[in-house]
Amino acid sequence: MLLEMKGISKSFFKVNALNQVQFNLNAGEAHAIVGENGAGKSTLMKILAGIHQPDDGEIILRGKPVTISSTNVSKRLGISIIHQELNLIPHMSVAENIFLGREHRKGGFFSDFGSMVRETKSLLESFDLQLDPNALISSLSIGEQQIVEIAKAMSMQAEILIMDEPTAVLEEKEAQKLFELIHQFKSKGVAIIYISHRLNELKRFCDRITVLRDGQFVTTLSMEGLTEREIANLMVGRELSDLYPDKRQRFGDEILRVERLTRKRNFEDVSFSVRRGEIVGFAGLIGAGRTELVRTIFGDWQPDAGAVYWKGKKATFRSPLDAVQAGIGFATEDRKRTGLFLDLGVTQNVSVTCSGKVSKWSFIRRKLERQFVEQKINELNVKVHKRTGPVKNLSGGNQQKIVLAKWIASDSELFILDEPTRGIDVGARKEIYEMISRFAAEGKAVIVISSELPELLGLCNRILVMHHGKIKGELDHTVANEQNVMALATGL
Amino acid sequence: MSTAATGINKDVKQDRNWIKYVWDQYSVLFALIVLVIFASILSEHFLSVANITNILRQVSIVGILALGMTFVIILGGIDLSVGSILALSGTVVMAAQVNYHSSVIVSIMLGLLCGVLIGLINGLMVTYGKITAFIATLAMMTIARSLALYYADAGAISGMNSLYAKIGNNYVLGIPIPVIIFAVMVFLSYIVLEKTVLGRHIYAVGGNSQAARLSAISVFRVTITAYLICGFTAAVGSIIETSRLNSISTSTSGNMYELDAIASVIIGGASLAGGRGRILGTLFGVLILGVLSNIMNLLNISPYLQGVVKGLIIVAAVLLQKRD
Amino acid sequence: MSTAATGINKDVKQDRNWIKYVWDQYSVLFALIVLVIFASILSEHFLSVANITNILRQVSIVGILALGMTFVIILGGIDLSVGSILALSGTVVMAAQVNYHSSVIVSIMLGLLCGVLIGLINGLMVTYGKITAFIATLAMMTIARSLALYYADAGAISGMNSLYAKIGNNYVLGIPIPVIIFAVMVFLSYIVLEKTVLGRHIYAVGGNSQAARLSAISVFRVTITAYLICGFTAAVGSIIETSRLNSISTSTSGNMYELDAIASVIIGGASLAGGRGRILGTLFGVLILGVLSNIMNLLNISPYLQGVVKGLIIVAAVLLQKRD
Amino acid sequence: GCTEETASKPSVETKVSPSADATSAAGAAGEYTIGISLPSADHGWMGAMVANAKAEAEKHKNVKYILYTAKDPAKQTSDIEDLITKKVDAVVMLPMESAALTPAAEKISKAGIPLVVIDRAVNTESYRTYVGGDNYGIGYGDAKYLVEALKKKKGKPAGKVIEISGVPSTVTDLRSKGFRDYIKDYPEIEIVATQPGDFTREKALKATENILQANKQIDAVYSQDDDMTIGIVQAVRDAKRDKEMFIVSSGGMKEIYQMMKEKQLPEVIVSLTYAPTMGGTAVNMATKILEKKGLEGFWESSIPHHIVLEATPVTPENIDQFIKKDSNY
Ligand SMILES: Nc1ncnc2c1ncn2[C@@H]1O[C@H](COP(=O)(O)OP(=O)(O)OP(=O)(O)O)[C@@H](O)[C@H]1O
Ligand SMILES: Nc1ncnc2c1ncn2[C@@H]1O[C@H](COP(=O)(O)OP(=O)(O)OP(=O)(O)O)[C@@H](O)[C@H]1O
Ligand SMILES: [Mg+2]
Ligand SMILES: [Mg+2]
Repeated sequence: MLLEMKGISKSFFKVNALNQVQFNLNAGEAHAIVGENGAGKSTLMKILAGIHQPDDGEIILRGKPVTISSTNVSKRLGISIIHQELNLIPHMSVAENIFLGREHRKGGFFSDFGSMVRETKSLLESFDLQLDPNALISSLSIGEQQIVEIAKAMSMQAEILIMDEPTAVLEEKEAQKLFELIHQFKSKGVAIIYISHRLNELKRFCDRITVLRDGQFVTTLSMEGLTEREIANLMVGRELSDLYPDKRQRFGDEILRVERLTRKRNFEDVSFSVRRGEIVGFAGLIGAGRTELVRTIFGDWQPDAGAVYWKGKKATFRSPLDAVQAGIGFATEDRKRTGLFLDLGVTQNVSVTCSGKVSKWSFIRRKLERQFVEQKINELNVKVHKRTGPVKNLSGGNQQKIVLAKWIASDSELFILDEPTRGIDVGARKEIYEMISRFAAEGKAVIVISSELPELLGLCNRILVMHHGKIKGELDHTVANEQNVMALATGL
Repeated sequence: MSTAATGINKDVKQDRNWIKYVWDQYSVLFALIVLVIFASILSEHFLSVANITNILRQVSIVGILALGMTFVIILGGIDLSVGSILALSGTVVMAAQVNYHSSVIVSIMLGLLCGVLIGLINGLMVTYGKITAFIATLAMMTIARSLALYYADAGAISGMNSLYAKIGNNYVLGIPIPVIIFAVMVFLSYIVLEKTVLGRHIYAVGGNSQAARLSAISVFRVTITAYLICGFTAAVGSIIETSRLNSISTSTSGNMYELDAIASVIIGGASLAGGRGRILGTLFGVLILGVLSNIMNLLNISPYLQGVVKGLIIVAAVLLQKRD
Repeated sequence: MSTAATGINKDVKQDRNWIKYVWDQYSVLFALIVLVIFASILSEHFLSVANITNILRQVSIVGILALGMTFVIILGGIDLSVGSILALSGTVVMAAQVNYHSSVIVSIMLGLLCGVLIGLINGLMVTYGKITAFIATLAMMTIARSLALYYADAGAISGMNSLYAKIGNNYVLGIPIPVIIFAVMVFLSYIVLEKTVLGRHIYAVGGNSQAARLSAISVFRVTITAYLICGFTAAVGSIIETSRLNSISTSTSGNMYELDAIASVIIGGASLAGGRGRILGTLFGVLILGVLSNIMNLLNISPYLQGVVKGLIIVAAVLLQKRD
Repeated sequence: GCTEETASKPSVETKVSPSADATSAAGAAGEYTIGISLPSADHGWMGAMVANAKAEAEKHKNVKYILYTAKDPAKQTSDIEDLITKKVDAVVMLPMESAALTPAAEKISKAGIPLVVIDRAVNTESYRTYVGGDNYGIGYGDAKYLVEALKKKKGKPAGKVIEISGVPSTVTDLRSKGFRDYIKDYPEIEIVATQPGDFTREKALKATENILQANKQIDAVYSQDDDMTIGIVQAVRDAKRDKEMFIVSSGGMKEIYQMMKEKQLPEVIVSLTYAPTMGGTAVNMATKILEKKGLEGFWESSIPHHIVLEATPVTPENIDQFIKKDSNY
């Protein structure tokens, strides 16, 4: 056994990210780790990478207990990691990024660009990729950047290679290439830890699978004979179907129609419509252009061509302000970056979209505001003790609910929800689904973008599938299933 | 099990937050109180009505500038041009009175207009021109000062209007008029920042301008308004400065005021990253610097060493707030 | 089909990048050339060897400061204290010579040491104390200046050592020594920033400090080193400043140099957000400001209006770079 | 420091102020606190002024002093207020700017504190005593020497002159005015450029460097201050034009005296000066006012309202009188 982690616990400010987790790894094997968002997969890997220190437990590498006190130690022990988030320096070249922190040197101080560029070139060639080693990272697409990350990790000649969702932003073709490489590495005796939410990938090269749930170790199984559905059930800990409320079948008038909307380099020729009471899902791989599409509809960006019709009339939203005044609400995919005011209190976060309602002559009426916000967060069952404390102290699920509460408070008639359940635990997820369903019942319309297919399948009346900026197909919930959605999403 | 855990978490957090809250809100006030106690012990002159009046009058100009600066800093910006705005607005006021024989009211209006205009240009450079606030207002600092210098040949313009001089030098109910103006400005700023929708939006833009935009806030308008307010307060400061001295000296008036104003705001608990800060914090910050400078004078500390003390106090104040 | 689309995109990007690259790299140089052409047309005196020598000598001090500033700004920081470091280092050098009869070499060493030490303290405040660079170096600006003033009673210290005065005033091969020192410093800075691992790490930390940390770069050490370099260059600047007039005036030497240095770096294409900037850009930025000031003097433009032109040029230069 | 008026003989206008007797009720030979408010030293002359004032105050056993320096007029006004708060017995003030400090001067006299104003005037008569130099006389005298030297050099009073002026203030204005008033009778003397050197060496150096580029023939330089003259000399030497022009200067600084003595080039033919020792003089006057003493040689038993120090020409001929080893300026 190459690596053994025993009884690993880790908490962040009393949030139990990991609780007595065990994990082991053999040389030359590919070992998958699965679990829902927030299950603790990345945290476990960060402990291996020396970024976090475990509160409890031991790590045994090649039979000897080790303490991985820093990223440097981790590297020296032959562990290399591809992080879930990109960690590149935008204004530096590919070669420099790959060798960041372990530059080839001349005379002790000087950076040996020549040899780094040469090595990068051969490294990239093994990927069959015509990437210029001198290109700046900022000029690359997200997928290309991810390849740089992969190349960087692979160039470290590690014995243990950790990949935290490496394919999340990759094209199918690039992903295939990655799998080939993984096979090669395996045959050289390199052990691979592979984290992915795309369960279908796992069967292709993983030997064993470890399931985490809510920071707890669930089981480690051999991959053989395991179906995707079984894995999913293990992850969630129950049958998936009971998560979702019943779907309505009767809809009202059309509320939004998009015709041939185009924004160069993001999406083109997108047409669809949404009716009152309807929940429309958008599926697609990351980078398919869904976020760009809805941001354009919302007036945050301007389209190059095409038109948006709101309640039957052509609408030009010059800014989100116009869209909100018309009655559209948009909960963004990244609540920390674009959804919340982390330092401000709950009240301020919720009332930001409806200051007109709680103010008189531009003066905030505190009492009215408090009552109003109180009512909204009670509707959503948000658990907060203190309205004025900064929302950054709330748990992720409650933060997400605050984002939604903000839009409920604005009396929107159409909700655009981009990844509404990202990073949210199963319980909170169910509440959000119920809320979405309630909106629909009230005659409002909902557009849901999600990377989790089961969620779309369980929730939506209709699923539109995007691939490379185009709508590849539309599936009613009665016919949609993982296979046909996935087929459209990958452009097959 | 998990929900139970969350419950406990919340309580613990609650406790910590409470302490943190008190500390956050009052650490500056606390520092001020400590300073005042020390000062009273160290110098018998300190706690006299005359001296306190002095301190208040002395801080009123930079204090008013710091109020406007609070808006801009909460917004996530900075305004290096306030000292120069003060000089240029002051030049406008005095020139109107002396060279164009305007009435006091008209000249004041012109001065305020000048400040607001420069604030507007600052705001436009930052929003429309997408120039970093530091650079945009640095350029404006050079330009505004230069215009004032050019107009007056780098000299002073002295007024003759004794009515105007009263603003800076007279008392109402025993309180110097500059102090009254400062108090009114503190009150107004407090109301605008804490009680109005605009104030909310300034916090929102400073906290997360992306989110603000997507929450239907016109980041453009809010930003411009904040710089405008800052220009306005600088102009109000110039009214006090010029009426107090009944003259404006284009080469020295307002020099380095921007740094004192920024320091006050930061000592008061705001963060240059934006989204955080309070008017009362700024008021305490202003008073801390004012008391500090006064007590160093009273104790006869070498004026050349006073900078060392001031620098150390700024560092100490910021370090105190860092604990979060 | 999909790959084709990406392919097209890439070509477009490639093209755009190429133009962008040329523009990015040369827009400042281009601006400088235009300025020089205009200057030569406007004044017959401009393109003389003597005048060019003049300009180079005049910019050498702020130029050297700007080099250090480039390191700090690329790192994502700022250093407002360089002007004061110059004054304090200069005081140390002159005091060592005049009051302690040190040799030229020893006094220079002491001056450089002083600069490096202050740089170190700046770095420690920013890293260890987690104080925003703006505030930390603002405090240091006050403190260092104050110490110099205190030591010399705000006056000047004048040296008697004619050997020392040679550094600032003599020529080697017809080139003034300050210009040679500046050139050497440009070369060294270029090498350090572009060719060494340390330089690349400064870019990395400025570009994405999180990513830098995950790549096992010691953000702490890199940050400290950058501030240290900046302190060092300020001290080198002080050597030239003091040797040129064989004196240091503690109250005026170095005043506002920080703003000129920052402006040069920004005009040279660096971004205050960090991660971007080049030594050659800074050099061109320095020269633009130098040529500008020279030609305005040659044309006898009112010195009081020169600030307006300078401010406008800064804005224009930054606007030019904004297209990306 | 030297505090007696050896370097400059006082030319005295006697004008007893109406407020003179009302003040200083403290009685003779008691303990006194004198508040001194000066601009922060922005050049050597001011630095010497500060030092001289301090030194003089320290000489008097019964006098304590409080010294404030200010960067801008508002700060100086605040300083004055702090001094009034501290109930000092007398104030010695060098106003940064005449107009701006006038209200402050009035406040002092309203508080019943005798005020001695140094160097720059205030626009009110409600001070106790003014001690200043003859700035107009400096400009006038410099012009006189300039004309004579041009006559000697070129045979007639003609030539191109540049002027490096100080920080805009009454001092600068008076020096410029005196200079121009004298040379306006000589139409062939032309001022080809004038630039502010702000009383600092660095600024003067830079300004001169640029002027030298733009003007191929310069016969003389009028420098309003010796500190700036050091920068000017440097620039002229750099341009290798040190035989081409001479300098008439003002201020009286030992480095310039040294140059004169050694007859270095470019030639500084004169420095008209009233010494910064007036800081000491002013403190001494304040003390005498408090002690109710008069000036020796005066029949009147109180200090005059207005004392203007003559501008003394220091030239290579009389230089030995002025060079003093222990002088700090
Ligand atoms: N630095 C941190 N500070 C506070 N909490 C953290 C931190 N890092 C992780 N957590 C919390 O720890 C838990 C586990 O997070 P982790 O990133 O390991 O999940 P994951 O299984 O990788 O999820 P995903 O599939 O979304 O990547 C989450 O509740 C998360 O909010
Ligand atoms: N030009 C870009 N620069 C940086 N990041 C980008 C860029 N374009 C897209 N991204 C990022 O790539 C990711 C996917 O892009 P996009 O939003 O277009 O896909 P999507 O179909 O909405 O996918 P999802 O919503 O599932 O992430 C997002 O996190 C987005 O922020
Ligand atoms: Mg993860
Ligand atoms: Mg998206």
